[in-house]
Amino acid sequence: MKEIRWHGRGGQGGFTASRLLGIAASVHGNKHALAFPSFGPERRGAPVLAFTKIDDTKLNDRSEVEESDYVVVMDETLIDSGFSKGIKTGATIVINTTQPERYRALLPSYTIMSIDASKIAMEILGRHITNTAMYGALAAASDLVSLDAALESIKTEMKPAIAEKNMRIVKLAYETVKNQM
Amino acid sequence: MKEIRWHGRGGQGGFTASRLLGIAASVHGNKHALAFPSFGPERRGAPVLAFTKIDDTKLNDRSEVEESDYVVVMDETLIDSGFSKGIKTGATIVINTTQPERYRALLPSYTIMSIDASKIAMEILGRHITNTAMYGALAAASDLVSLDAALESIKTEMKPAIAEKNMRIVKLAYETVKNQM
Amino acid sequence: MNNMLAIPKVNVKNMTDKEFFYGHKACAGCGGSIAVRLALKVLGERTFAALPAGCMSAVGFIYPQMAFNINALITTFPGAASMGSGIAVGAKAIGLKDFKTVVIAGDGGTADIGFQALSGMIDRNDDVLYICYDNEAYMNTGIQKSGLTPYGTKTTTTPTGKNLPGSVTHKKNLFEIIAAHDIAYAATASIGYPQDFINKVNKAKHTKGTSFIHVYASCPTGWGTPTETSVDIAKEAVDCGLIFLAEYENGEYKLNRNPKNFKSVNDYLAKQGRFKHMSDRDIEIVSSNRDKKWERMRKHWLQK
Amino acid sequence: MNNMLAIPKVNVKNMTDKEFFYGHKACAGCGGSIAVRLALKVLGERTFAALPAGCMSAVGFIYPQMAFNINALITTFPGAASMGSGIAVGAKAIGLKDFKTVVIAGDGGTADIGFQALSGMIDRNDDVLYICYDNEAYMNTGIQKSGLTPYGTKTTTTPTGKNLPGSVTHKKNLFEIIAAHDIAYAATASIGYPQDFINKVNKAKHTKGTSFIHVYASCPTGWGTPTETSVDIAKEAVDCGLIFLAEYENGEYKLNRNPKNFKSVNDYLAKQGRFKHMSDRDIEIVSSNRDKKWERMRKHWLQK
Amino acid sequence: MKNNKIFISGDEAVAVGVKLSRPHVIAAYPITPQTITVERLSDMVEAKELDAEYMHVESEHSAISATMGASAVGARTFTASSSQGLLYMTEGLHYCSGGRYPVVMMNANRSVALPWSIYGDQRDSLSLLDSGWIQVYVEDAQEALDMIIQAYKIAEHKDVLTPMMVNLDGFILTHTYELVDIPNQDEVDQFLPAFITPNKMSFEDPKNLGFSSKPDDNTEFKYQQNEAMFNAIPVLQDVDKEFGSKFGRTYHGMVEEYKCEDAEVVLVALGSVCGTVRVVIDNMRKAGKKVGLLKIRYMRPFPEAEVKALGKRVKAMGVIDKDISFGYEGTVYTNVNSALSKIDKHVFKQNFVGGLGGRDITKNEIEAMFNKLFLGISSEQEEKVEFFSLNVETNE
Amino acid sequence: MKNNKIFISGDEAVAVGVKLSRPHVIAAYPITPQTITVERLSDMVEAKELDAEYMHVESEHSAISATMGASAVGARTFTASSSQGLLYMTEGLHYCSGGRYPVVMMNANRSVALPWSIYGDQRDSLSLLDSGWIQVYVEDAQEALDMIIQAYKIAEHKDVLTPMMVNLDGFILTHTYELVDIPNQDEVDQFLPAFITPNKMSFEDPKNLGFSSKPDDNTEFKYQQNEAMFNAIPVLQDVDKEFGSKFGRTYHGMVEEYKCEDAEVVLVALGSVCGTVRVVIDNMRKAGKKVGLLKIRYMRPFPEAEVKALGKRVKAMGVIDKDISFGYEGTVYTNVNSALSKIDKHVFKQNFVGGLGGRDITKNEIEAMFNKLFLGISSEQEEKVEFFSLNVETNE
Amino acid sequence: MNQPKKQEFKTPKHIDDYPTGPQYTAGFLPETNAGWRTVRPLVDHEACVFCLRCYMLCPDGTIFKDNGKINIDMDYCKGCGVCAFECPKDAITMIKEEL
Amino acid sequence: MNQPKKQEFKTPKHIDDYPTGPQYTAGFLPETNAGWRTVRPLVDHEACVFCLRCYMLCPDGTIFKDNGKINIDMDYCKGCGVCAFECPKDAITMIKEEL
Ligand SMILES: Cc1ncc(C[n+]2csc(CCOP(=O)(O)OP(=O)(O)O)c2C)c(N)n1
Ligand SMILES: Cc1ncc(C[n+]2csc(CCOP(=O)(O)OP(=O)(O)O)c2C)c(N)n1
Ligand code: SF4
Ligand code: SF4
Ligand code: SF4
Ligand code: SF4
Repeated sequence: MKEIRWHGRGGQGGFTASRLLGIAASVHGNKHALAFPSFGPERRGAPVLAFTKIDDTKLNDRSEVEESDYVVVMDETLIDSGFSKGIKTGATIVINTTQPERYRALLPSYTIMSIDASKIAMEILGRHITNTAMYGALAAASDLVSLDAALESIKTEMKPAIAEKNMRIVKLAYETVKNQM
Repeated sequence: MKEIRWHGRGGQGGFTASRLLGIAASVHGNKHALAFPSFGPERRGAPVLAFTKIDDTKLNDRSEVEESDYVVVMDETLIDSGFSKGIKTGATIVINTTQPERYRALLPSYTIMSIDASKIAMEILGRHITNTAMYGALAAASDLVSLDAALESIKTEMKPAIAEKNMRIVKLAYETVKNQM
Repeated sequence: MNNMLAIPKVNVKNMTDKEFFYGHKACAGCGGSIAVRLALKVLGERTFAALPAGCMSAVGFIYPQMAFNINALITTFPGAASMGSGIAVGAKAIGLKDFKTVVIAGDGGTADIGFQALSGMIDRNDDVLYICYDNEAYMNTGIQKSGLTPYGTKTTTTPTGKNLPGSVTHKKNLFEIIAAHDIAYAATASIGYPQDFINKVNKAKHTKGTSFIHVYASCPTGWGTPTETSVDIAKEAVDCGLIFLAEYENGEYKLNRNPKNFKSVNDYLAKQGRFKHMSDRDIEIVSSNRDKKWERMRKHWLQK
Repeated sequence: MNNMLAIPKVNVKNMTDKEFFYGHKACAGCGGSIAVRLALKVLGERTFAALPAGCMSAVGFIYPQMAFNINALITTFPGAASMGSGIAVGAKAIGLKDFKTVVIAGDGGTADIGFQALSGMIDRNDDVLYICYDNEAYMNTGIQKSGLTPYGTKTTTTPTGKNLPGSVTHKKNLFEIIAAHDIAYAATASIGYPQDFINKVNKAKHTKGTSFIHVYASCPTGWGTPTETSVDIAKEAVDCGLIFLAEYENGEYKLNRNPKNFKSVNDYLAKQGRFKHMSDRDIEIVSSNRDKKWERMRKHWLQK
Repeated sequence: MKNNKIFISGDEAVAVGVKLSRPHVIAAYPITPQTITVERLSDMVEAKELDAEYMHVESEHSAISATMGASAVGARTFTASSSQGLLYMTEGLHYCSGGRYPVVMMNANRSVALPWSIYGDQRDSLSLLDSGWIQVYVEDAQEALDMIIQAYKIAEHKDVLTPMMVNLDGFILTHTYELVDIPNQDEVDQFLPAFITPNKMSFEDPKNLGFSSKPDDNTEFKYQQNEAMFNAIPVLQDVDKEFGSKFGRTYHGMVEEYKCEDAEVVLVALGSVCGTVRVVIDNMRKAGKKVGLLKIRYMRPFPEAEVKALGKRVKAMGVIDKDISFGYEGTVYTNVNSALSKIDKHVFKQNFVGGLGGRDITKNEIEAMFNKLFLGISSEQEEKVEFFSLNVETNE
Repeated sequence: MKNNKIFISGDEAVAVGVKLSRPHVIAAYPITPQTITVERLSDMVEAKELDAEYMHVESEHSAISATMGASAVGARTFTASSSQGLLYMTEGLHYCSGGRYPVVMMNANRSVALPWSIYGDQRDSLSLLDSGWIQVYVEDAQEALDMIIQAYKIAEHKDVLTPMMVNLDGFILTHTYELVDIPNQDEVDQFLPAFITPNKMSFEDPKNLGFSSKPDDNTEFKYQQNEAMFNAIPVLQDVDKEFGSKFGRTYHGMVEEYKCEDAEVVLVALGSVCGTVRVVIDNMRKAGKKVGLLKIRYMRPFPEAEVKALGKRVKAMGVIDKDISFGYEGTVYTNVNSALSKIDKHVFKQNFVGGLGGRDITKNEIEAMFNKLFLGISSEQEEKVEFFSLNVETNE
Repeated sequence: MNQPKKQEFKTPKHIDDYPTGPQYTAGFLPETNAGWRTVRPLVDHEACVFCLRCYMLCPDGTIFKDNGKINIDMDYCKGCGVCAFECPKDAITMIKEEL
Repeated sequence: MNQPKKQEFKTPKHIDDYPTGPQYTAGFLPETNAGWRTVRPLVDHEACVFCLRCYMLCPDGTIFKDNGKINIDMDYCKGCGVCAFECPKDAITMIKEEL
């Protein structure tokens, strides 16, 4: 089983990304997936978490995610002192930043991947909504889902009006990260 | 244990009489007593029952009265077809009537005592409230409580303003019935 | 709202001779039962009636004696309006046509514990007529003070004595509060003016959306009045000005009766056991409140 | 009621610089928190605050983070007013003097589920100030329609689409309904007019018996507005006439602002995600209802 | 101690008990058969025999809310309800116990709608066993009065701080008049200290009450609440003893055993029916039958130890339930059985569901119950739930 | 059968189940974590995918009242709630079951204030076991959807006519997204007949409903209500089978046993935690431990026969309770114990109270529970209630 | 007479004789209320002008139109006296109930 | 500054370290809200005329009077921008939050 943890702020769409990943893995990927937010009353702007679990067999275990294989950080200001708790050694962390080196120094026991999701989002959407870029980046940084599945999940979940742009974002982010690797 | 059943109409004071008897027996008579209405939503004017239980020892038994030793009927129109159910053979029935013979014929297995309580009430109270007269009559027709205890119970329960007249009623009713015996 | 002029008038001559509230166990002379009986005669057979706990349900549905000769049910005490709403909405949803839903509740069930549900129903504008028969206390449980108990009333929870004059709060402005919801139709009435009450029920019957009638209905048991005067005392309440007859419609109030002179408040109070204890000072409070109220009503409600 | 002229004025210069609602977890730019914060600054240290479930309690009392820097508690959602009553009555019974009890509740907690308790409290005239911060929906649970949600609003339970225009019911006349109870003091306010709100809280603070303030308080999250415009949008609501500033005192209404011209309703609506979908027809409904409402208010409430 | 006995009903006895306990605030809403209590309290307040604020609330939900509010500033409070009213308070009941407000309530046990019935059974309070209230059931008016006074002392004890419900069978106790000994006010004042709690708002030490707690802490608050309820066991026993030494009456704490020393067969019961069971036991004992009664006084905290101990000694146990949990059995039975499941022995059991909606439970029926239990120990019998007594044939 | 799988949450799955069941009237009041269900239903009504009346009621008491009103004229109804909302409905819950209105409700299991907590435990519905509702607990979103459809068929069955509550663990199920197979509308229409009831008002046969009944008859109505609840047992089994043959999924009726055939030690649990228990069982089985799970699906009617049968076969039983009845033990434990008290054998038992206020129940903890049970069969151990897991030391 | 009439009630013998749930035929009346009366109305048909005021105001609805005459269903009259009190022609008097 | 300040919270080690019931010290703040900000207000004290409008309207009450100057408690400012928007002198600007 793979466990993915998403760091965002209330209202930023981190949970949507966690669900997109679940859709890609299960609807378009023949795997089993669960996606859920960090349960709670967090308000817009407050730091929040979301999770995706992916496995080849039915996911019976509904206890909390304890050890993440992948961590996605939608906004680098969210990396605080308790950040590395519950991340598996050797896990991959995908961060929306232009300064990956800084985090490689800070978090030496993990593989750090970076992407300037804000820039991609501004370019394509004209708005600072980074969740699909981070999603694309994770798809590239992991072998959780294929690019095709990732794109399909956008079509499944979003209204046509916005799906197209987000597919472009996913693709661009995916390629950007693949090129890093 | 002696069980006493009171027949009245909602609002006529039958339950008060049942309590007066309980007070006389327990507070002023060194016995144990329970007094209770026929539980229920009966409206003013509807035929209702009340009960008194009297015993020398603590009255633990709280099940319904099944077999009455004494029955008091505050208004003769209350004697209907089911009336004799639950009355012990040989029990004494005290009826507010001027035609006791009629009931002696109708209810041959009981001792019928009569009193014109309405008349007494009208004379002394100027109102058609017959409960204390019937209470006095029962005291006379039974050896449940002494006349003194009966009179004391009125003092205990009623405001001085009305106690005095009701004591006169009890006394008069008591003597009227004693004279019959 | 329908064109009210087109509604056929109902009166004692032409109303159905069927009885829909019959064989009930209300006290002899119960004013509430007059209100229920007349209302149902106006509303007719295709009516669903919902009654919360209270005297009228307690005396009407004692298995196997079923005194409602139409479709009727008892609701929880706090949920009369919402259960009524459910009936109206449900009947519509299953495709029924040409029917009326009426809720009939006491003053306590309306102004106190059932008030929220009533307010919600008006807010949704569900197609229900809500009738509050007001006997000014919780009668079914033995005459306790409700929100519609007037100042100075002796009830079992507002006793009178050296220290208290009976109820120290005033009668809640139920009608105005309901009207302030901007309800389709609302009215006050009294069983002492039965034809007026019949007219208002008839109007409400033909109103789409929520309507409300607050009908003053005597309770000889709770008021300490002789059974035979039940209608008369309810009339006197109006004649002495403590109860007013009014309507609210199309966003405007209407005062149906606006007498030059009122009958004596003293006389009205003196006839009732529940007011017998009242001091002159308390009677003065009652009268002057009446006058203030009428001043305001006349100022704001009289059609100019 | 006290002599209002004798009440010392409170303003931003002379109000206490203590903060009594601090470190809370409300969304950035929350209008409700402005209302709470200002009200408590006016009421001061000797205040008991009771808040039902809703955003302000949810963000204020997360153990061990206690954002109310005075005595405060959360009440059940339906029982805010009665728990407030209990505090006021209990504090008096144990002999406390010189204190104020305030209930602070959202629009849903006030106009819907807590309405009955509020009505009962006014009826008893308990010495409590009840403040309803109105963000026009159940926000804490994620923007569902409440009784104070205006016509045409998109909420999560009044979606918009081919068949429905958002909420189809109108905003409940909360202020008028409360006033109809003949409450000691009631007022409407908006955080867009903060000094006016401060004045009204100050007046209520010095009122004996129940008082009520209905304060319009923006919610950037539920309304779809930028966080920085929270005060401005609440001002615009007043300026375009959809929200009015008024008082009820000594049995009379008073309209505090009566502008000749209103700002554009369109502009106000267009700025908010919750209204973006509105058709011209629906905007027309909103505007004409506004006009009708003002006509009535001007007719009845303007001091003559 | 001057003898001061008066002939009053259970409802009135409660009112007297409340008066003697000097609450600051009373908030209640009328409902049959509780009303007499609040009517008498109204009278006492009017007459200034009782210096309390009487709040005319508009519903039971508000009654419990108002008492919680008053308790939250340190006032002693009382409320009373029954049946529908108690159910309408449910949210508040949980809230009150979780908030650790030691409100004292009288509940007049009454059947629950639908069908409507104003008569007594115990489905109202027994269906709310999980609401965190201490629940005691009394047998007569004297016990009702005495338990109100004890209730304040128990509920307000610093190790307990948990609300308490004193349950009286509707009509059978609430409306039955009997002789009751009225304790002297001075002695009650000595017995019952002033209400002191850390759990209140004050200007000396401002507090935030009734907060939310995240998964990090919630379990601990619940653990603490459970602990407080168990703390009540020694406290209530001590209070009862102290009450006994002061007023000459004691009620044996969690349970009362009647003729259980050598009993082979016992009935377990709550409230007023215990009296009738005693009478039947006395009769059957005369005929040499070793029968006894376990009167459960407290349903929460539950007398697990006492039930287990008795279970070890007897051969059969019958439980009279004036309630039914539809789709299973009587709730008292379930609770008793759970205790019995923990002893190393099988006790033959039967559940007698009776008194529903006010149906009388007669001496003959109780005798029949005992006989069924004897049958169960002498021959193979199914452990079943029986409705006492149906007036009709069934499909069973 | 076309495969139509979508990735949705438990709340959304319920909404889809409701839509497929074609109710006439929906009345609900928002509360976390139930809201998503009613929001989706609002969307469906708006979009005319669902031809129902959606009532914006002003409270939960009104929600249940409105559904009863609609049911009383023969409409199919739905409501949903959670926690405080469910408690605020309590009076209506009893009223609804006594009135024999087969309302279907979704309850999002959530902790109960005070302290406030929006997180999941099962104290809300478990504290209302006596309210006369059929209660089923589901384990995932698929079961949630399927059980809504089954619920209408069970509740409306002529021998049952009893309301039914479908319980989903708050957040863990309500807010977790997973793949769910959506049944086809036509097939659901074939499976689920129209709602027909003798218990309604109509102009063809006018009725008086919801009356009062005197002691002469009340017991009989309660007997009948209890009988109806027991009638539900065969009905729900049949419905499940029929559902299985139509839709290819079945849930085993009253309980589901997981690897219990040869188990020595079993855990009893409800709802979502069952999944985690399965994982632990699979692991422990690999190490040769004979462990199993009894998933209780229905708490009312209670699976007494199933619990007894299993009790006879195993050596130890642990009960996971996401609730606590203060002053005793977990409610599921009490219910299970009562069943076990009726078999002629002592089973070692432990009560694991966990998940309160949303605390996680981990695989390690579950393994520890199993190990405690093994310990209990190999050595003398007290049968006790343990809070899982406290973050602090205690006085125990 | 268009009022419901007293009907015989068959006491249930078997549990299945009970209705399913608390529901029963509207207007089913196994009991009369005659036993409540201590006085009864006596109509003077000469004096009566058939204004129907008594018919309108009887709390129990027991007065009915009987071919142009007032008649009273004595099974359900409770003897409250409202009819007599309200009659503008004093055409009704209340007399003591006979045994 | 007269606002409550962040205080250290001692995590309970023993069940008795918890308060009895849900009650805790008013105004106790173990957490800051600084982490919520993505932008922060910057005050231009030259432009500021100390009208206190920002002080009055800050939803979080973080602006305080500091010897005749405006100051902001950055532990609790959430960066909503109300102060900047409402300032009649445009004396406050919102700038991107630094790491
Ligand atoms: C929740 C709840 N609380 C209390 C009651 C008890 N109760 C039943 S009827 C009633 C009084 C009804 O008073 P009102 O509504 O004024 O009607 P009336 O009896 O005067 O006709 C009360 C208090 C109840 N049935 N349910
Ligand atoms: C009895 C009950 N029902 C529902 C809820 C869930 N609930 C908590 S807060 C809330 C919404 C509050 O809305 P509002 O009163 O408008 O305040 P806001 O959240 O907008 O500040 C709801 C529905 C509850 N706590 N209790
Ligand atoms: S108590 Fe009053 S309202 Fe109730 S039935 Fe009797 S007269 Fe009518
Ligand atoms: S949702 Fe709205 S009302 Fe609630 S805290 Fe956020 S901004 Fe304030
Ligand atoms: S006495 Fe009363 S009940 Fe009888 S007919 Fe006249 S009004 Fe009707
Ligand atoms: S609003 Fe602007 S000018 Fe006024 S005090 Fe604040 S920063 Fe200064």
